[in-house]
Amino acid sequence: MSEQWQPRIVAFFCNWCTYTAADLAGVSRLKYAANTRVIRLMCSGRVDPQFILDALAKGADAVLIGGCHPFDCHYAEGNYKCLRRFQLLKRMLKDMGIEEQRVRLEWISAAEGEKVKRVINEMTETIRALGPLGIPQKFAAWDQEMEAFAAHVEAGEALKTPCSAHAPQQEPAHV
Amino acid sequence: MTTKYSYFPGCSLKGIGRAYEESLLPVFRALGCELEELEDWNCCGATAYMAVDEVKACVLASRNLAMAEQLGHKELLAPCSACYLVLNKTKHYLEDSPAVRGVIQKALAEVNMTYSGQTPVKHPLDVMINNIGLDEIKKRVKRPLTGLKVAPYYGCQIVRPYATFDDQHDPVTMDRLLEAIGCEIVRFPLKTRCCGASLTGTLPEPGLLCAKIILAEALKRGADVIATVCPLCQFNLDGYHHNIEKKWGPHRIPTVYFTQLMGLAFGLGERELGLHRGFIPMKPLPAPAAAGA
Amino acid sequence: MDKPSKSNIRIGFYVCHCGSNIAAMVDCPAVAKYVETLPNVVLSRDYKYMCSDPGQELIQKDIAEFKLNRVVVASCSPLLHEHTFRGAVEAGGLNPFFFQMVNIREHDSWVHTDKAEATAKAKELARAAVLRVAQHKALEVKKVPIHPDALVVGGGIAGIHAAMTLANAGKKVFLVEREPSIGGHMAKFDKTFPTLDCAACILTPKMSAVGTHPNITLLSYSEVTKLDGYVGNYTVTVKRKPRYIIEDKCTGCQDCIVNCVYKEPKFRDEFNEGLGKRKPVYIPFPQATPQVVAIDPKTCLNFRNGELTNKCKKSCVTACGEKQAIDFNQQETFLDLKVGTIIITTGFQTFDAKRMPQYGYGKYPNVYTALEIERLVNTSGPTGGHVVMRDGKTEPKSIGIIHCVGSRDKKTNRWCSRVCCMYSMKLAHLLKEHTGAEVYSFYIDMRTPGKGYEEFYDKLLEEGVHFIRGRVGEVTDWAMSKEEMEEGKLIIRVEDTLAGYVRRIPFDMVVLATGMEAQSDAQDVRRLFNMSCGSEGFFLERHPKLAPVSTFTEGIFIAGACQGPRDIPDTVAQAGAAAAEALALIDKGHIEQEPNTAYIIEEECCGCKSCLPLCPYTAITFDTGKKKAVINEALCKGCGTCVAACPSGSIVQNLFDDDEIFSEIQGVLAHE
Amino acid sequence: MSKPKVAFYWCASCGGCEETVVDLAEDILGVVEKVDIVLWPVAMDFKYKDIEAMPDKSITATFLNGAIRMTEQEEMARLLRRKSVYLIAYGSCAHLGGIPGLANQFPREQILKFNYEDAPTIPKGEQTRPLTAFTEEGRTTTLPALHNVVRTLDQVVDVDYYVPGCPPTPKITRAAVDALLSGKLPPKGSVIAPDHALCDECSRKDTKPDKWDFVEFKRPHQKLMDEKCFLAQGVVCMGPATRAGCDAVCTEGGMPCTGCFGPTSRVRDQGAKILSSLCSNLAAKEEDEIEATLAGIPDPVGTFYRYGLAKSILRRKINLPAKS
Repeated sequence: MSEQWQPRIVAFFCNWCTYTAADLAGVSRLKYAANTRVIRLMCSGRVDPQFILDALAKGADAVLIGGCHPFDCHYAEGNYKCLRRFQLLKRMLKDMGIEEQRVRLEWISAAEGEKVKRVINEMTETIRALGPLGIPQKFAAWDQEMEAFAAHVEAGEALKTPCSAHAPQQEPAHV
Repeated sequence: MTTKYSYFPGCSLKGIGRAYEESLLPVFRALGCELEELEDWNCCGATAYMAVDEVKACVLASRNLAMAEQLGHKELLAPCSACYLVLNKTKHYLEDSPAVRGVIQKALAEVNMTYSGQTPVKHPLDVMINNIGLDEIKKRVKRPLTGLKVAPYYGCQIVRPYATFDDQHDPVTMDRLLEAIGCEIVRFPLKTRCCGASLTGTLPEPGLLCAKIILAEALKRGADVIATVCPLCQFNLDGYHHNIEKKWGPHRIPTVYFTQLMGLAFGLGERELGLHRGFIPMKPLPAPAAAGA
Repeated sequence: MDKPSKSNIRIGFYVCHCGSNIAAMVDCPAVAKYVETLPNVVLSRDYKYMCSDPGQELIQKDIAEFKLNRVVVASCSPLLHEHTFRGAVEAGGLNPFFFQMVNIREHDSWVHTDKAEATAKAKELARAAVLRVAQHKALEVKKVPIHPDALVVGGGIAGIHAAMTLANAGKKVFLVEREPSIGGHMAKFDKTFPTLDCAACILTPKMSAVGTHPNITLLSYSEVTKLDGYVGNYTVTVKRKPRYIIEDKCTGCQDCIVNCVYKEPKFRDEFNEGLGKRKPVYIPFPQATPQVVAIDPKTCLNFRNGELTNKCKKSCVTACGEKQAIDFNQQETFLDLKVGTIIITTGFQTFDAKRMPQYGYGKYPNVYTALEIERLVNTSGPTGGHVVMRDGKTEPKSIGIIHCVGSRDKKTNRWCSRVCCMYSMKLAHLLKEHTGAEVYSFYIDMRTPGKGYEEFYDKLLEEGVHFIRGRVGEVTDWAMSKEEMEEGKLIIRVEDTLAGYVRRIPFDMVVLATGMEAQSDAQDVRRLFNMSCGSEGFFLERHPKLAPVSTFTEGIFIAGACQGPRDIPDTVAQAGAAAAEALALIDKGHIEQEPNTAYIIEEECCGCKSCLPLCPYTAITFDTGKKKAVINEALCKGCGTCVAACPSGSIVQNLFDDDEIFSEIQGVLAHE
Repeated sequence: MSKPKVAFYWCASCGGCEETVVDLAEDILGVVEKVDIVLWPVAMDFKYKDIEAMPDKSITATFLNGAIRMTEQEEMARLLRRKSVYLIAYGSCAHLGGIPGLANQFPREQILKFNYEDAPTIPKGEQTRPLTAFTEEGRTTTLPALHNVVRTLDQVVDVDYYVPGCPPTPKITRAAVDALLSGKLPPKGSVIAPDHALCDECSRKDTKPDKWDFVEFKRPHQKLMDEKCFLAQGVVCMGPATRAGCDAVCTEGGMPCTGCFGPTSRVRDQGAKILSSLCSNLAAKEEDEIEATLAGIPDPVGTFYRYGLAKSILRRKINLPAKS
């Protein structure tokens, strides 16, 4: 694609509130950035931290979770469970070198179509400013050192030449 | 324990409204607050500037805001209604309009200044009611102004278009404040009606009519004095009696700053509070109820 | 790209144009063409209206012809048409859950402005569904029997009508009302627009019918405090507040009221909006249903601060005599009801006029709210229908009615309350009729859509009511000049936008046409019944057009002004609709439950108990013999919280299992 | 019929896995009788060229332990893969990256700099980096180079089976060998251990409460622990998220499980799952209270991915800090 880079945001929306709010935004013909892909779950409590990691690892630049406001969970307290996991996950992601703006949890009720628009627009802008996360590309870049080395082995010269000849490249500077 | 506020006097408080500053400073001192005047403040941007070029007016205001932020106290006090409004309006524009924000940031950058939007601009009424509290104020009262009938007059700019600390149509903070120092508040429906503003200087006839309406209604409702928060209101209501009398007969009622009344209640002297500067003098206060000794 | 199709999965994909709703912003043929290249897709079509009969038949025909075993439809929100398409897939001979829906209307074409971006998004969402549907399993819909009894919450005209409809169809109904009598706002009205029927004449027969209907259990002075269970099987806890009268023993003779130690009524009469007085023992209004008195512990001498003190002579008890209907020791009691369906008709409250201080309500005595005027013109009202001002004697000679008080205003309520124009005109007519005063009506726009409504407006114009178009700036007692006869009057300042200048008009009486807003405790009620509220605070319907009386909780319906401002005819129509929806459920005998429940794979569970406390429905228990957790699928509501939390991945949620969701993630992200 | 040929090799590991083979004790004799050991550098002397000379697929099974950290390890892994019918990732490091995998939180340069220059044990003035090649008398000796990323065996070559554990217990090793010798092999890619979590075989299981409501977390050294379930005492135990099969040796010995057997087959990311489980069961509902409780887990990566970082979904710190 020759155009400007577009952030890719995967969103997990609770069926009862945020998903419905996004429907409302549609019915109200609100306009917002086209960067979010929504995956519908029955409750923000269903958001397994694995989903968030998996989405990031598969190329999402950010993940948005939309749940019901405190006290308003359709299933009593699923949103609290989501919040607790989210808080530790956020810290862990920071330790893993992922900016905290890349995961966001918002309480959006079924009536808040406007908020869906605002949050998605805000997040798109934030991530656009932050730039790509690009984990799949990083995986590929990391594994280049192996491919380069495998080529040496294929040529049958790996252990016969000084290691400097087949030493892995210094890592490209990280952003 | 003193609380420090940044203080933006604006031109009025150094000129026609100097009685406001003269009463404001000692009253705040008595309440344990220190006002630190911005060094090298400039025009707030009101009136002429605002009328000709709003963005330039905001640039002027933002320089003051930037200085206040640099000074580092939590809040900036702007007693003059015009200053209060322009400074707040600028803050709103900074938050809401990326275009204006861009111009302002560029202008500030040229003089190596920045403003992040942190320091809120507060009106003395807001600070007294919401930061200091009526209980504290009551404690400082040495001479309650019992029996003094006051018409509370707020003018337009501290409640319009933004009504951050009081009701837009029926503000009551000054009522509560003056009640706390013993005054009797007359019900005054013209609290926020126009005082004539700068019309008195350019189109005197409608301007004076505005002032006269307020004076007449205050007299009709039996007020001894009109209390105001705005230098321009005070000027219009107090300064044109002569012209008003020529046209509509005498409408003699003093118009004073609420801080002057507070000063009196705190036991400060009339001269000290700039009360001698008004054209219509206040009548002597009703004799204080004979205290114990 | 080579199409790997190692499996025997055969997916049919359909993208809907929805007329131009989708097609205008998403290149549907391009989406269909792209999806054709995805794994396991054997057929990919675009079609004008997928939800239409031909659209559904197309799916069925293709299933047979192309041996499809999975179907994906990209169209509108699944909340709207998932059922429709599942039905079509089932009719085609497949398990209905071999279906996945893609929302490219509400979440795409309607909210984006760049066709290339919207099309790209549609492709990615479609790819996610295609990958997901390959993981789908056949599931069975569970049928749960429905308890035939119904509950109606709120005894206004909506609740009364809904309860009567259900009861007349032979269903047992519990009607819960928190006030001592049913009737709601309508009972306070004098006449109804535009026909000017007497409100009491049309309402009170319905009220007494409710009171005597063998199928209706009326629980007045009661509130719902707890809701358990699920559609078809709700358990409702109702708090019965002590009215200090044994309902069954009270005959409504009112001897107790006559003999109360307070010889004259002394306390604020709620029913008359405080314009009248009542005694501590009272009946709210003559036609109250049930015809049972109530004792207000806040004003009764026998109580202090609501506590029984026995300081009174108890003349009421003496007067009641052998009937022994008075019981000062009555306590709150709680009642558990089993019902299958619930209709919420909790109504509205009027805007508090004090929130607009510029209109002087509460400051100037002769500024009234419309509801006060309803009582004032009412023959059974506090003045017997004699319109006098607060001094109790002077008749107003001039009256100004201000429309849109609290309505259509960013600072208060943004919405139009729909009824104020009409009721303001009704009151203008009645006030003119009662007093002969000059009546002015200040409006922004005159809104009269309804049968006979515009004609009513014409009639008022002929009657000589003055209509001034302009939003009133203020009501003041500040008189500008003696010449204008302003002294001692209330002056309305308004910009007359048709004449083009600002006017000051003096009045004796000002009436504020306050708008309608959600009840102040609507949020509590919403939580209690697991509903949603719109941003304006009214209960949210499932769909504004297609499911206007349903909520997001199955088996709970809403009707009347609790859902939004509306007049009596619309309220009654809606109450009938809600009753019909409930009847449809009850008569079906069972409901089909979405099979999105979770289950634990026994041999995989290690018994760590992490999931046990997470279930709000106590659906997860610990089998102490096997030392493993078990999910009772009948209790599970399918939130999936335990699934996400199971540390060994041993809980599976039907319809939302890990593989399905991971495929969806893969699908929205896989690069082309 | 000749005896099946078996190879043992170690890569980035501590040597503990080799100990386990020895720990089979008298059983090892039985094993040795039934097989030909063709490579076992820790115990016997074989040369690289001997292996290279063998025909492809001539080794029945290679048990390879250790993560792949260096070029030499990678080359051996590739060579043994070629020569073996079954390649078995033996122990946590080969299976999940193990403790060496934690190095994936740092750039290679930072690790080298610390170890050879900044470590407090290195006297000032004696900082030196190992040469990668050394020539003397016309002969060049080379050292293998360090990769930037620590990898599991299966991130480098195709792996047939996994024997988990740090180290694998004798019991689980014997089970793997028996399966191999008997030919009763599970499907390719299997982890040769039960597919449920550890709690099932932990003797503390019965002391689990029905409700957790965690209000604080303590690390093992911060608390005197009794015989109850560690989680019930607020100490993070990876047991619920870790495969069983070790006979709960750690929890029996008074230490909480640290997760060396890795997750069950149904879990893609062991750390995310235990995080989800623990956090879901906090008592707090307000953000700051939640934060306060979670402060008891100061290093979630080190706690939840002690063995599994290289195998986790993210594999490695994504945006490594710029060189300091």
